[in-house]
Amino acid sequence: MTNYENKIVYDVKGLNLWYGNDQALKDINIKINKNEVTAIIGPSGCGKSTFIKTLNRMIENIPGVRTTGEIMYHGINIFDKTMRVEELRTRVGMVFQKPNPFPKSIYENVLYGPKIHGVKDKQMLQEILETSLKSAALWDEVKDRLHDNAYGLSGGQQQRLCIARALAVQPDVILMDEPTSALDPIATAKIEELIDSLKSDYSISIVTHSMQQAGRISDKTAFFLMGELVEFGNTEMIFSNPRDKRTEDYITGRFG
Amino acid sequence: MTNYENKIVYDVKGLNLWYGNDQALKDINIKINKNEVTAIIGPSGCGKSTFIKTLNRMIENIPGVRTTGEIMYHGINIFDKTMRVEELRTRVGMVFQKPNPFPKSIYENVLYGPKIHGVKDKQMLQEILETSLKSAALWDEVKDRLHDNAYGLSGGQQQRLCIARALAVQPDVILMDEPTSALDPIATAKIEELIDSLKSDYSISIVTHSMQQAGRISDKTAFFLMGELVEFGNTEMIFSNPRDKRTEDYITGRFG
Amino acid sequence: MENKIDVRNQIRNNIGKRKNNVDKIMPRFFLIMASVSVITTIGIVVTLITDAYHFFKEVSIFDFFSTKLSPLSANPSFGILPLINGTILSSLIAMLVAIPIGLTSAMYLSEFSSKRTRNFIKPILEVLAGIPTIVYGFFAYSFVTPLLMKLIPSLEAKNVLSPGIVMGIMIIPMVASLSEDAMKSVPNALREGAYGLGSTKLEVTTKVVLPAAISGIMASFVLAISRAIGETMIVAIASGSSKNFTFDITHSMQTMTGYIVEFTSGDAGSGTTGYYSLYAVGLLLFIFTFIMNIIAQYISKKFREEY
Amino acid sequence: GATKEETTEATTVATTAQGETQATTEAMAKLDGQVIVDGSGTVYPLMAHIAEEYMTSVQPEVSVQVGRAGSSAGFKKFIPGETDLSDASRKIKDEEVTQLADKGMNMDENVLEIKLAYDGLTIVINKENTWAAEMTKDEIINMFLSGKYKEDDVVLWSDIRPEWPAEEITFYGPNENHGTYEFFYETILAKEPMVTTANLQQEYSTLVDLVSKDKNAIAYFGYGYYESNTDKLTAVKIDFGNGPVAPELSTIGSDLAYAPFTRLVYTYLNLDYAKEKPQVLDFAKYIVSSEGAARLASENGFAPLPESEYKAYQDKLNSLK
Amino acid sequence: MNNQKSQTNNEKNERKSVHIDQKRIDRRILINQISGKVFFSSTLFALLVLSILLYRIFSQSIGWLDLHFLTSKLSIFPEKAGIYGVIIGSLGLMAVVIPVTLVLGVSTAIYLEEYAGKSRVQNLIKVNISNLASVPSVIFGLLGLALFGRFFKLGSSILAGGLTLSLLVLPIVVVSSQEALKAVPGFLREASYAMGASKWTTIRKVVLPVAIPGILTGAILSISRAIGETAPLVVLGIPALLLKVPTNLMDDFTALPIQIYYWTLDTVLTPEYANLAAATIVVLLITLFLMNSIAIIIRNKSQKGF
Amino acid sequence: MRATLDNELRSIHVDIIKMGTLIEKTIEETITALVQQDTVLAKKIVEGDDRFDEMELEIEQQCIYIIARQQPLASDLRKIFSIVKIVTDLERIADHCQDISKLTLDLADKKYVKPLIDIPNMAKQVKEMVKMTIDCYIDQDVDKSKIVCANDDVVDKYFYIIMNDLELVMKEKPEEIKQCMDFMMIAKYLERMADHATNVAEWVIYSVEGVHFEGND
Amino acid sequence: MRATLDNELRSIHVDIIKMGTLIEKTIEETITALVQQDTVLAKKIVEGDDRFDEMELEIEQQCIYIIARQQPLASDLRKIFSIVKIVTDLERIADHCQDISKLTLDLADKKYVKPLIDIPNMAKQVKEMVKMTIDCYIDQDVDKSKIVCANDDVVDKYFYIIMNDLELVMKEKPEEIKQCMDFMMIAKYLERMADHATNVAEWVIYSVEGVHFEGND
Ligand SMILES: Nc1ncnc2c1ncn2[C@@H]1O[C@H](COP(=O)(O)OP(=O)(O)OP(=O)(O)O)[C@@H](O)[C@H]1O
Ligand SMILES: Nc1ncnc2c1ncn2[C@@H]1O[C@H](COP(=O)(O)OP(=O)(O)OP(=O)(O)O)[C@@H](O)[C@H]1O
Ligand SMILES: [Mg+2]
Ligand SMILES: [Mg+2]
Ligand SMILES: O=P([O-])([O-])[O-]
Repeated sequence: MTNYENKIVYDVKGLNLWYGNDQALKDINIKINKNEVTAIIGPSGCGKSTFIKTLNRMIENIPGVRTTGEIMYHGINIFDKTMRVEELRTRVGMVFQKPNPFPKSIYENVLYGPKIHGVKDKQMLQEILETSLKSAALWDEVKDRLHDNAYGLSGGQQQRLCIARALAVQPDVILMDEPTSALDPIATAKIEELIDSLKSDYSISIVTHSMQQAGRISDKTAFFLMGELVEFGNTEMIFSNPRDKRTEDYITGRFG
Repeated sequence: MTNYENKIVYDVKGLNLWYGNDQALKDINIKINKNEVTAIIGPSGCGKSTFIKTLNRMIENIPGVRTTGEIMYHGINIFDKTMRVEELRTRVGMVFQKPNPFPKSIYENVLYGPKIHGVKDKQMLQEILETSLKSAALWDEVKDRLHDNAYGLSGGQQQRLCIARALAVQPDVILMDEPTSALDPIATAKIEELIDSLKSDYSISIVTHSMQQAGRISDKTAFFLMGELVEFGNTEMIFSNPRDKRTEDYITGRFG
Repeated sequence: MENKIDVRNQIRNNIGKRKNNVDKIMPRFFLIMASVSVITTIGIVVTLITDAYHFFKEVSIFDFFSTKLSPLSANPSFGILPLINGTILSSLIAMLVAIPIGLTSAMYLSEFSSKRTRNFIKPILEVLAGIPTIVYGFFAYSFVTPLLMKLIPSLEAKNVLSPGIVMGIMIIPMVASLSEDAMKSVPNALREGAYGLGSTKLEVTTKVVLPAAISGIMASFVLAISRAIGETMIVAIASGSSKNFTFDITHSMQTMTGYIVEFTSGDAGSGTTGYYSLYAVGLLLFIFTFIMNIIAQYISKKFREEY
Repeated sequence: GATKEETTEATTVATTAQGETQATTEAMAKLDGQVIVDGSGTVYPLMAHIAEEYMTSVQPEVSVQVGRAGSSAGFKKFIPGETDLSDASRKIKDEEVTQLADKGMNMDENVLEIKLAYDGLTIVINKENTWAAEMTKDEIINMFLSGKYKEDDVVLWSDIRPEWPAEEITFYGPNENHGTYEFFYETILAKEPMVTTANLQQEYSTLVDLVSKDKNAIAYFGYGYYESNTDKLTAVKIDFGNGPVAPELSTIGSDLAYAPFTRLVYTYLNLDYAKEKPQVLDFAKYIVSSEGAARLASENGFAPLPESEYKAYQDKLNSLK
Repeated sequence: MNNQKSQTNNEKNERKSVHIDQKRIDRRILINQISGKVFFSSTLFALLVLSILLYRIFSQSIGWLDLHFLTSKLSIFPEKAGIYGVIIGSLGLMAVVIPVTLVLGVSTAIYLEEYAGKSRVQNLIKVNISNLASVPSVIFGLLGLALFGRFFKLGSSILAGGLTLSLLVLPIVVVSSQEALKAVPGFLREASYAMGASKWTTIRKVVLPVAIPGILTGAILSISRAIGETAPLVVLGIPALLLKVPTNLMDDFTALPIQIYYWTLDTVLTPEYANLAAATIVVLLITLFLMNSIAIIIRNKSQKGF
Repeated sequence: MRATLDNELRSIHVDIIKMGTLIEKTIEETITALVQQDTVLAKKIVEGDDRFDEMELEIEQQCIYIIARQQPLASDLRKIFSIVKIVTDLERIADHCQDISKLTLDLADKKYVKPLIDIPNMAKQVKEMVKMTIDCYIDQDVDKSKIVCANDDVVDKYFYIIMNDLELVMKEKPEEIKQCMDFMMIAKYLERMADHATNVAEWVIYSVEGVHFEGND
Repeated sequence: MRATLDNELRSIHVDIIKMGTLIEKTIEETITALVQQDTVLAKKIVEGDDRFDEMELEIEQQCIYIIARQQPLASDLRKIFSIVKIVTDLERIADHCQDISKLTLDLADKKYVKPLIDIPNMAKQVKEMVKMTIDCYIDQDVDKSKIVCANDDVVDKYFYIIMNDLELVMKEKPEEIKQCMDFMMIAKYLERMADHATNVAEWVIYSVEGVHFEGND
């Protein structure tokens, strides 16, 4: 935690990952910066989800996964014995492909994290609720029906609720795995704007199938191919003038 | 049937459609031409699927649907008593959002249509099989495993198989409802190319959520909004210089 | 931002302090609970085998699989074939009733009926499925048999036909419901695909839905057979206890389950060969249904089509 | 069997009788606990009736539960001590006595045989059967004997008397589970094998049904089952040599006209339990009291024993404590 | 229309295509209509049987099913007889079955769905349960007789009967609870883990609340199965006449289905018993109907569109 | 909706306006330098031209990035496309200022054959046009743009007047031919600047209306 | 993969080459008309300029359509962007041919003060440059493009020589001042054409390499 104030949030060094005998990530080296949106793109099965799930060790829920290498999170290797997954995951929020609110009220959804982690003070909870929903640009739409079931919300609102839920435990980083692929274009646009506005407070890593989306919202883009990190750099450069032929081919849709 | 040789395949005149009491299509007037790809775009719930399903009366499978107006198909109103849906649907093929091959062999899938229509001649079946699969640009990939289950194919191959299945009964028109929304970008590209190559023989109407896709593959684009046909014209024009403010707003992502 | 740091720290402190004892205890508790079912099976097998062992000490397998069954006569004989015969015949009749009606009902409900009709009929089927077998037994004995006797004068008051039919009726909801579930779980996309090619409803049903749901349907048949084999009260009440080896379904016959009930509620004092025969028959019945179950599972696995 | 009026009558009798009971038996302590009775299905209606009277009128807190597993089955529970009383429609067999002895229980010392009543083994035929309403004892025995008329035991009525229809007789009867079977087989048929075509059933209801629906049926069972179904069945009058005798309460008895087909029904009391559990003893006393079997036998299709026999049991039981 | 069509046909045939045969289409449509009617009538058959059954039983029970019948003890005299003790017996059984099956069943289901991986032992439990579900109820009766009746010397008490029935319906509860747990989408679990929740917290706070309606539905249905079970109780040796109303779990008892059975058998001695049996059946059916309704209501109320 | 795109478009918009304003100022200065033979100013202008090149590059790059990242369509796309075109014209205008200023430096040590009247007037006209064009762009004003296009004729007229003037001067004062040649070029540059301004105006029309204005070229 | 995009790109590519070739031919003709004082040819050139405007518009429109419909990225996008820029330069080159031909018409009735040597040479050089540029574009040849950029200096040198020549002529023959002024403009136009050719070459470099070539401007 020594270099907490540093710009680098994640420093991934020589990360390899196997599912059983199949290697899904090969010697990944990447640095993820504070207050930046890092897009992760690549063809299906290239390891995008695997990579992002490794960052908060959600990957451990899959049996037979083995890793080597280091993922330094604020200077501490997340694979260290001293690092507890529960703690890591409160620091590193995650938003999934399909909006996955709990079938509870909006209120309960947002406060799930704080509650399971022992926040009991009513007023504090109320504050968390409000700030989280406001940060997720959802407050105005739901403030009059906080106790309605979350499934009454539209897909886009649900996804923003999931973001609010992740924000409620005040993470440093938010990981998103194709957060808009189940949404219509309008809801997608809203989420993209939200991501843009969140980056002043959080580091965001987002997996996306849509290069257009990566282009629109990210500062940095990482291109994965068959488990390798082929190119990583400023999004404008990756999209207008990638250095690697494979990136170029993928970007221009001439892949495969 | 007077203007059968005409370029116009479908001439929709004043079509209204209600689900129970909710009007889903309002006074739609549109002409669909031979050998053209007509894209149907619009925000979620605007009636795209409803419209396309009306063209082969698949909409009738939903209870409580009521229509007024005419859909002239080669000069015959498809709502006429004399028009039997089984026949209409043989002439107007349909491809769906998610690839939906039957859980049978590739062979059985393609020949399902011809077989229910009483084609028994082995050699003819073989020919239909081959031409359909070739037209669907799938022959080379599957010719050595025609009797394997269709579910062994990848998503994109499955979708092309569904196209081959539709082609096997030699329709005039192929309706597609978001045929690539379940596919990855590479498979999508393949299908788009296929659509492009099919238009020399068929009229194709395609619903798509992706304006980019509409842009890439269509000759004409129809923009629906809340059950209305707001604008219909050449794709280039719609995308670079739409006439209607609402189209413009939708196209530029400033809708709603 | 004040508050932000506050929450952050509070949450992180709380995590740091927490011990995960409950998380360690719960799985063990659940494992112990789960093992009860295994113990039950072991209990069944041990119960059946130990007593069946006594039986087979007295009676050779050869005699066991013979047609003469008179367990209590002065010269008892324990040929089980009459029971197997009765079991198979009654199950067969049940299946002849249940499969066609159940399957066609399933096809109707899943593919042909309107939603309203389905919502009306499906619960009724569920009610039918929930009626205790003793009620069916009563029904078979007090209504179906007299009715059948009018149609078939030679029918005996206790016979296999009537309970067979009633068992079939009892199983209809099971076949219909399971098959309907299997058919309903065939994705709509497949139906749409077939309709889109100009198929009629019947073609969609028979050419697409049925083949796609065949594993579920077959499994429902096998489970139904298994249920018929294990069914007790209907046959106990309505098929009598004649131990003759005959194929005449108008006659009274005894099934394996009927035998068990007769013996436990009858002469099942412990210790005699007759008493032990009960367990031998029980064991056989257990094996029968076990095999059926294995078959059902095999079918569902083997024919499972992924969509 | 009781039609509605009869039962009501019986109930009133029972209630009026209550006063007498209390008069004769000196005011006794309230008892509770269980009495477990199992055994003969033939005896069941009688025993159940006695038990119900006992529980409603004498000791409401005592729970007498009456099973009906069958005579042999009853003994198989009685011998290991699972039951207090075991009803039987036949006398205990030597093997069973031996088995009891193995458990350290000897007749009279540890087990008391109580004769409850007489039952007339009744031969019944279908109502439509007009020809066979009267038969001789030998005719009946012969027709049931295996191989007597036909190798394959397909016996025709005309085999018995040529003027009777040439239709196959269908034989029914309770199965080996029942004391009734044993009595018929061992005593009447003298252990000669029965026709193999006989359809032996566990349930009497089945038999009644079968016979009532089958014109050519003939069956044997206890008088009670006939008495409840006189509308469905015809009881064969049997000529034991002195002209046909119908089974009736007035002809059933060890020295009455129907005597050859008359048998005793019993209940066996575990004396050890009777000593340990006052309610068992008390119930046993009630059985043999004037309110018990003596009064209720006839209501259930049995003929009561002479008063003196019951009295002997009363004395015996009273002497226990 | 027809010559217009042949025009189309010609055009198509040039493209070497599927010939649309008018007669064939007509025939297909006709066959389709006929089979629809046939399938419908076969569905009606089930309804018909049900209505006959209900009509028979209800009409037979008329005049017998009254307050007296529900509040009186058993008797061998039809007009005196009531099923108060029988109902209590059945309730007593439920008092055993409900807690035992719920605890065992839900725990087992949680273990299998949430904790068990793919090891052999766990697979064994899974296979075992599905097999157990198809074991005939008489066999459970034999087990209950040997285990609870004889080994634990519970005789034919409510406890013995209840435990036997519990084991009998356990697989159903397990399977239906498993289904309910399975129906909890994986993404909810993921969501919870991603918030830093531990496994048990996730199960308790997310999985169970979602699964409970499904679990309850399954439990109610299996309990109603237990209420109607006869064979295992017959095997356990339930007395045919028991006037005393059971007061604790160690008492002997009779239950609704058993009473129906005995009365059915005894119609030979007392024809009115058939009416008593019918009246008892009505009571049993109404009970079951209510329970099923509750289950359906729970199920419908809880349908969540994930 | 589309906040990032709007932001980025706005940012380019501002850049264009900045560039336009700077060019206006440069034209002003160019005239001043020319008229007052202010070599310092002229030199500054010549040296400052790199800024416009950079600005052009920068704006073009931004446009490419926007297209790559935001996939603009319809009016957005037309706007960006117009900007891509406009920026070239603006850069050319700036270029011509540099060209004029280079000539100013060449002429620095010479006395002008006669006081400059028409050229500064023409220059003023051109400056007006450029300014109007920028306004058109800022307001996306189609009507004004059409006026700008018409104004081009005025500049052309000036050009011919100046040419004739110069021809006369050269004939009269052969020794001043060199100087006149420079003024000719200056006039030509001014004329080109007006052309470019017209182009800009045309692109504004295209951007707004989606069709090309059939004005004069 | 991306067959439609490739087809459409190819179609634009062909259009550009057509346009380029036509321009080469037009330059050739412009020189011929000028040298041989062929008014018919000159007139044809002046009138034919509309074709280039149309071509430019057409290509631009196609580029917009491609961007709108195909969302090109990376090299595709750079290619289209370059084309958008290149087409402007080509059109300007054609414009200047028209300008020169107009002057040719003006000069038609006059005898040239002296035989044209440098101007045709310069023109030839410009034509070469344009031709080379088109080749560069066709081959997407970076190295050749750099040579083109360097060649611009040669043309500039011609320009200064011609200017000096003309100055002398004007001084000697004041009556021919008008004619010389026209030749000056012609030279200027040729010089601008070379500049435009250089621009095209620079855009080819950008298209291929993604970075702007720091040549001379
Ligand atoms: N649970 C698993 N077990 C084994 N292999 C897996 C598992 N999950 C993923 N893989 C394999 O690891 C590789 C990377 O998968 P991953 O899901 O990370 O790809 P992805 O880039 O997210 O693809 P998509 O875009 O389709 O989501 C793939 O080859 C996949 O087959
Ligand atoms: N089965 C139905 N019953 C009632 N209303 C329906 C039904 N299907 C669709 N609608 C309504 O009709 C309108 C049009 O629906 P439709 O599915 O055609 O939209 P769409 O444009 O295809 O949307 P999407 O892009 O989400 O597929 C919507 O408002 C929808 O709610
Ligand atoms: Mg993924
Ligand atoms: Mg749709
Ligand atoms: O039931 P039984 O009296 O015949 O033993």
